[in-house]
Amino acid sequence: MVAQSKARHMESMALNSVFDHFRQQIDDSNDRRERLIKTSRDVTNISKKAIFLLHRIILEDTDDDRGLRAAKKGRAKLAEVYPLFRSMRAELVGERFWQHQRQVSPGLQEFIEALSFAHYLEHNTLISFSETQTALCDEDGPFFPLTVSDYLLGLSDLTGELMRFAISNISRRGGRTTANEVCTFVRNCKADFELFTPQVRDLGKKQAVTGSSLEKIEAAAYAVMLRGSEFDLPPEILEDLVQQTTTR
Amino acid sequence: MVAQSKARHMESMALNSVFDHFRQQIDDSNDRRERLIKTSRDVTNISKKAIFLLHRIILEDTDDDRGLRAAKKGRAKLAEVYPLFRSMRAELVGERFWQHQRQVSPGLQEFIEALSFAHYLEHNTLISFSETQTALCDEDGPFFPLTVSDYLLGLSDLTGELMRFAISNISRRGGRTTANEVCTFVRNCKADFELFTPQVRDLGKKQAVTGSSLEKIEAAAYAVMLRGSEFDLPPEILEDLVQQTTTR
Amino acid sequence: MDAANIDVLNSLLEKDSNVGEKIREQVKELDKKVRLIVGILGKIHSTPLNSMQPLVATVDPVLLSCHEHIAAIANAIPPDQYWRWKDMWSNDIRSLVFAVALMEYFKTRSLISLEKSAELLGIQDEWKDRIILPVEDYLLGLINMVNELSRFAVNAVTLGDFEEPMRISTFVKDIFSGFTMLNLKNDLLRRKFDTLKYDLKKIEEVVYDVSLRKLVPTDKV
Amino acid sequence: MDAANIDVLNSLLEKDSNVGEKIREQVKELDKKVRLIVGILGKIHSTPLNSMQPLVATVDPVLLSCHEHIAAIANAIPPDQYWRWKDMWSNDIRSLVFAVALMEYFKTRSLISLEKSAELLGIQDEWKDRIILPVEDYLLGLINMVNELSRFAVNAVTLGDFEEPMRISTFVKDIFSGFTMLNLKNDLLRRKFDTLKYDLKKIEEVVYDVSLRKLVPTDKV
Amino acid sequence: MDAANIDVLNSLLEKDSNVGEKIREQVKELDKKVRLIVGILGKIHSTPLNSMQPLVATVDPVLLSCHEHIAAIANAIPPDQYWRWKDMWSNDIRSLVFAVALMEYFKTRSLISLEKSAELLGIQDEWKDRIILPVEDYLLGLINMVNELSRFAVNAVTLGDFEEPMRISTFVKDIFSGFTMLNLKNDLLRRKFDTLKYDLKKIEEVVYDVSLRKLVPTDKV
Amino acid sequence: MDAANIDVLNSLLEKDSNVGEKIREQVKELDKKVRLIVGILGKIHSTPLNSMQPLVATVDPVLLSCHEHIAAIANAIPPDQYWRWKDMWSNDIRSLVFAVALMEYFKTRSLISLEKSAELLGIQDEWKDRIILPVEDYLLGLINMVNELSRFAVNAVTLGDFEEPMRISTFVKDIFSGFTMLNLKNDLLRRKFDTLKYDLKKIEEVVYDVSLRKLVPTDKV
Amino acid sequence: MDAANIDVLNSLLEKDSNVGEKIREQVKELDKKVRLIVGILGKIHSTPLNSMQPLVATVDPVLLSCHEHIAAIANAIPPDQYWRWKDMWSNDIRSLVFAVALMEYFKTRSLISLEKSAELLGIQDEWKDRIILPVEDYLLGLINMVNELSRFAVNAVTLGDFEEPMRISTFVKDIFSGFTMLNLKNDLLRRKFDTLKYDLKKIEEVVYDVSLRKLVPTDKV
Amino acid sequence: MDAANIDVLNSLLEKDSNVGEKIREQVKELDKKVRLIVGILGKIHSTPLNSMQPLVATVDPVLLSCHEHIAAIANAIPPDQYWRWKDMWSNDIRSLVFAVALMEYFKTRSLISLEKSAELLGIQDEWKDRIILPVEDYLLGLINMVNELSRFAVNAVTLGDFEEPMRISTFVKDIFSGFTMLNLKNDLLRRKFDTLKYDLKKIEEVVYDVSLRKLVPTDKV
Ligand SMILES: [Mn+2]
Ligand SMILES: [Mn+2]
Repeated sequence: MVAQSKARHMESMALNSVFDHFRQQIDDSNDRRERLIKTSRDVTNISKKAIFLLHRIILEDTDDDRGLRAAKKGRAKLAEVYPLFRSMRAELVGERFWQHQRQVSPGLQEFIEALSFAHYLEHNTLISFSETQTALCDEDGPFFPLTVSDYLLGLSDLTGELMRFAISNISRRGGRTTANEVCTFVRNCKADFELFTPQVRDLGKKQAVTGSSLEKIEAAAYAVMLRGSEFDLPPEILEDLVQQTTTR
Repeated sequence: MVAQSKARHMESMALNSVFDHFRQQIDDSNDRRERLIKTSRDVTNISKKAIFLLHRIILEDTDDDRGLRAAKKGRAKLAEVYPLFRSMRAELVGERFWQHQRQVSPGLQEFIEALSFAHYLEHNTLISFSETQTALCDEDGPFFPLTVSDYLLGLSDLTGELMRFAISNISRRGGRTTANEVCTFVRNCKADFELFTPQVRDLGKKQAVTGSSLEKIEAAAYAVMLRGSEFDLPPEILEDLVQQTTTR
Repeated sequence: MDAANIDVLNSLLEKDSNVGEKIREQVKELDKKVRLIVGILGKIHSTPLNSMQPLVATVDPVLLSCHEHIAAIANAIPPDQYWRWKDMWSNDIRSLVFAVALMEYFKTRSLISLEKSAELLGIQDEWKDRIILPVEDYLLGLINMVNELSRFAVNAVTLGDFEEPMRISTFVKDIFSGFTMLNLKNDLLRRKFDTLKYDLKKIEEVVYDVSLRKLVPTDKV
Repeated sequence: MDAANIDVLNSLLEKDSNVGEKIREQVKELDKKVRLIVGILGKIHSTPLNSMQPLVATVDPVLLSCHEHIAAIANAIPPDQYWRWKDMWSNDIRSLVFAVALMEYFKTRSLISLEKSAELLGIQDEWKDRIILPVEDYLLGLINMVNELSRFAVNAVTLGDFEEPMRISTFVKDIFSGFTMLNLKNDLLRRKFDTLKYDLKKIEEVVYDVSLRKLVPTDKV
Repeated sequence: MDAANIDVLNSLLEKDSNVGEKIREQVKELDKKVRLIVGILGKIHSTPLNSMQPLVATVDPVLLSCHEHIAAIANAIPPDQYWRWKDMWSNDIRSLVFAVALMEYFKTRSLISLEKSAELLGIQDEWKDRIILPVEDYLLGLINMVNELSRFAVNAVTLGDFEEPMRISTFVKDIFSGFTMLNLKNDLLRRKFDTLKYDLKKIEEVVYDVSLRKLVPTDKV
Repeated sequence: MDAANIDVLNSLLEKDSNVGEKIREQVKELDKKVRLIVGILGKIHSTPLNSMQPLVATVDPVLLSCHEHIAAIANAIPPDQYWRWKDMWSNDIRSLVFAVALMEYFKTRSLISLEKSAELLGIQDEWKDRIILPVEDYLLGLINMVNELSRFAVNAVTLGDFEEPMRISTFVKDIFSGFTMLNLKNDLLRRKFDTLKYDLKKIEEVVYDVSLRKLVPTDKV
Repeated sequence: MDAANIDVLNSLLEKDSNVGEKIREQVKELDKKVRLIVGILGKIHSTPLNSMQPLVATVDPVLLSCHEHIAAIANAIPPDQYWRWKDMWSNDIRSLVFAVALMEYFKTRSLISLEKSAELLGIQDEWKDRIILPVEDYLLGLINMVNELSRFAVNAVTLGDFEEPMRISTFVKDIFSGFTMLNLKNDLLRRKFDTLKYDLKKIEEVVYDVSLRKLVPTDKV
Repeated sequence: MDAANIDVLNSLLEKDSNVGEKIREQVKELDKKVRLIVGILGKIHSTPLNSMQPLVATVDPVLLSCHEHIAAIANAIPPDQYWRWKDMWSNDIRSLVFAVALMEYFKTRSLISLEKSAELLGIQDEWKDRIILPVEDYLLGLINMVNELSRFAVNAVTLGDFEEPMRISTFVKDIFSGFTMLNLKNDLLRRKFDTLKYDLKKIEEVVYDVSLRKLVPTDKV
């Protein structure tokens, strides 16, 4: 009986050491999760600041190359994210990316929003998937895989920033042209994204937001069109005339 | 006109420097908020681990001083929180505690839950407000103020852990007594907390959870009472008899 | 819980509830006065510019009478607990900043500073561990003022004043450019800041309408 | 978006959707077989111990036939994407762990290891970048088994077997003590672990009932 | 529970349910008529001012026919129970206040009083323990009217009437300043009151558009 | 809106707001006492039957002291407005019905009537246009009592009292069958009634446990 | 929209609303009767087995009187529209299936079929484009019956009947294993099916209690 | 449950699940095409009126290719079960009604009828026990179209077309007054109808802006 009980005891000990091992595994993965959540929050914060910086610079002057200059400074701010991405890369090797994808997404999407805003200001185009992939690399290769979902959801938020940009810009010189350009651009975004809504979760909800941004831009473009329409002069000349009065 | 425009420009510059100052203030407070959120998450994690540790040790053996030993080890684990509290103290000087209270609470409440669990296991009593305050101090004084709300909400979660403790313990030697003790203790907790529900936000919701924990403990105590009732022997002797069969 | 502990908790809660009660009383009165001030300032839209000073002057005594309530609130708040209680009256504070900023605009055509706002609200420096004027509330008050000025630009024209919209435009542009300096979270301030853009746009439209009508001889108009 | 970009996105999404489709097909079949296995094992509650082996043996071929679906799933998954798709079949995996753990109990009265479970499920080591048996699923499967054993302890007594509850008690106590070693979040595993306590309690009650009835001569019973 | 007790309880429950049933029937009919009235008044937006009186007059008989339903509701309500049942038809009451207030505006360009509204709705003084016109519903009806008038100001201009917006502006400004002097506690009322501001702003913009283009003699503004 | 009009409206709004204020004050105090009563009655679960009378007796003075608040509420309510304000304290009323019904059970093992409940709550007949005890609140109070008794049946056994569950079972079955004969239209009441079923089932299981083990003489079941 | 068009649309809308109205009336009556039936069957828990037949027989006339309402519903439904309206009374149908299945159990200790259920509910074959008994509702009714039987097993023992639980156990095990062989897609059905497991477990525990105490001859278990 | 019984039940359950599967497949394809159509029609906002016909024409082949899916759905539905499955694709149907109504507007400036909509969607009369175009879906489709037209009125002006808003205004006013004459019981429909009011207001404001500035000949307004 004693022998049996001892055997039991041994068994029980062995089992405990197995569970001890499980504990380590579970703790490791939880700790990693925590670290990634924190880093992702940092990425979000830097990206948000970059977006504000872009708005700031683009409104500062009206030179033709202001987009280029804004993008340059925006990218410099965004560069602060790279050390964070590098630290995430170490945590996301192999199957771990997909294990922790939900922790990575929020920061990554905000980064893509900022990056695509800078890209738009410089090039007046939508950053492509492969350009975004390239931005998520350093000399050692990609930080982690880029999913279509993160790419599209990040871009979807871009339309909100473009709406802000178009409206604040509208009463400046050339604002009318900008508004019309942004209007067309956002309209195309909405149409293009629509094709992907069945496959990309949450994109549908974001499309509704894009829709209302679009309507705001349309209303602004409408108002600009209207206000010049009473006079038989081309809009540029009208703008010059107004400029004259207001700078007196 | 040029002079006027220059004056305008100056004014506009001065205004920008004021807003620059605002930006710094806002950024500072946001950054501080972020750091506190992260630290609070860390506090939560350590506290949760301490709670599991307490459950683990208390179930390991049945010696009379097991509560004391569990509490000791639990407190050792909880000591890992102190450096974090110290780092928070620097961020929460003066009016800043109340500015960031919402970021502090989650971790603090989990800490109080763990601390009060250790306290209960050692003393079979509820940790008092001033004992909790004392635990939130080091040689340099308190880390930050303790609110009644954090104290009570932390304790409210304790009842859930006590329920787990009572149920897992019930089939062990002396489990019946423990169950009855915990039952009375939690019943009193629920009654005492009830007095504070009008003043402490969210306590009402937590009381409902405490109520259901209480019913679970009551059901367990009932089952223990019932199962010995068919035999004309005192429960301790019945327990011994069962022990005999099962260790054969 | 032993009786001693219950007593400790009860006395702490009691203290808090007394603080809350005292503040609530003052806020109730403050509320009424703020509503009165906002009501008076609502009349700017139908007041010609030359009657603006007398109108604005009627606000002064009411504003002054707010000081006692703010002082009473400051007295009620325990040291360092400003942030704990501020939600009870921050709407009033924002409306008062709106009022003093608007009045300052009509007096000097310039932007009131945070310090001067605090002073006009009767918030004293030595209370700074109990009551302050936080940047957020100051900024929200300014946004309210801009909202009102965009409406005022429209009504000024109706009343035949074609110069005021120009001044408002210059003034608001500066404020707007100040706001672009800030990094905001997705919070109330951000949402309100977004409305500034529309006010700016509206004001620019008025300026446009007015200046073209002065310059362009058109048979259509 | 230019056409090239749309093509890139579409081809990526297409690939994903194909992976999903292939997995779904296999899961549908796997599902049926798992339900069949669980159905067979449901009969243990009315099966006397000496007929248990033949009953349990009827599970073997069905279990074996699950391997092909698991293999097909593994083949469908791109490298490193295990965690992306696992929710589609993890319920089945947990049920299969439940099954092999229960069968192992009846064969050897001992706890199946994670490695052996993976092996019996036909999960091969060389697939480890596409399909694995994660600790969580293994543990959830064990909890299911304990749930079932607590019910079985009751029914064993009804069928006149008074020894089985003792064995189950020893077995489950060890598992429970293993689980107490873990630090859990407030997630599914934690919630399920909480149910273990009740199973343990139920089993202890049976042990108590049975052992006292053997020992205590009472006229009441 | 003895049978007598149950009978008492049941008869109490039954009585309430009968009251509800009777009111529901009347409200259903009242609802239809209210919708008809609102439909007729919707035509003001395309009706030139000189045809307004005949249009508005067609509402009168329908309004009159609402009286019987209101009387029937009053009869159905047990003494003292007005507040128990009022939610069933208060939307209709607000719409009727909207209607009589709008009609009064078109007849006299002045604001209808609470008493006169109650009278036109056929609510009799002696029913006051069963049916009344509460302040809240009166005020909510007025707010609805202002919402409609802001739309009407726009359409009047389209129809070539440039003077109506001026009158509306004066009328609405007066109502708005009245509202600012009320101590509104009620949540819904306060929220709806906030919409008045937008209406007022819209009307001011119409007046601006018209006066900027000198479409009315300056002294009318 | 002329000044007279505004005064009328404001005085109406003010009156309501004063009523609300007065009631709120009383309800706050009533609330505390109700909480105290419920707290005392919570102790039944750890009180042996022979100490029940003294425990229950300590409720009496607190209950009595509730009368003044209920009277004050009745005084605050304008005639005919009971239903307007009742939601402010109906939870308290239900808890008081719960209390008197539970106390009546411990005193007489019988069900308290609606009239007696109203009387014990100090609700006077002549107030009937300002305060009453509605059937719904009475019934909801009873349901609360049954919820508590089902828990009590369990705890009585733990305290070694095997006969109380039999009495509770008889009592609750009677109430349950009474409820099935009522025509419940009210949604809340119907939903709460559904919880009775669970209570009944729980009590039946206690009776089962006790009688199975022959812990009570068979004729008591 | 021309008048003709509006008439067409209105007549279509009107037709639907009439159908709804007619069904609602019948369902209201049906509801009452179903509640009566469920109420009668609730008495099984305190009825000794030898009085069960008379009790169950009192349901028959009420059940029969349900046929007219079901027939009236069938008449009210336009061809092909069963699925459009069924949610209005499917709860009643499930309760009726519950009733006939329970009665069948007491009469024959066997499971009622779908066809016989439909027949006893008075659903006629030739109505199949307007009213049918769908599989889902039949199965949900059965699950309700099992819920009730698990409670009945407990109460039977209390009433001193130790053999009924054995019969119930056999009966429910059979139903349970039948359900495991169904391919349930339907969400509600699958969720309800999970409750069966708890009932089965409860019944097994009753059987355990009884057999542990040797209250029935061993061969009956 | 005997095996035969289970087979019957399973085959019934299976049949339903197959129907669902078949419909799902078709709906998936239909969905893609509907999305494509809506995408194309989204371009109207940046298309000058003279290029509208060619744009709209590109929808035709896609619309035509929807017919096969609708036919396949009709074939998949068992007789009498339209209302059981319709929720799976009714969103698509509403979008298609939206599309054909919008296209009809651009072709003829008139309102499409229910019959013509059904015809253009390829819904055949002889399927009426399996697939129809219900009034609700037709009306909801029209409401979608009005939502789009109010946005289009704005964008037309931006593109320099000042006459289109007039046409839209007339068209939408007509639809709106038609809707007010319908007896809408359906909740969704009534809620959506309320959005029409906003659209109408928006269109009226565009017409106002254009006519105020004399951008169209007065007789067009
Ligand atoms: Mn953004
Ligand atoms: Mn916890």
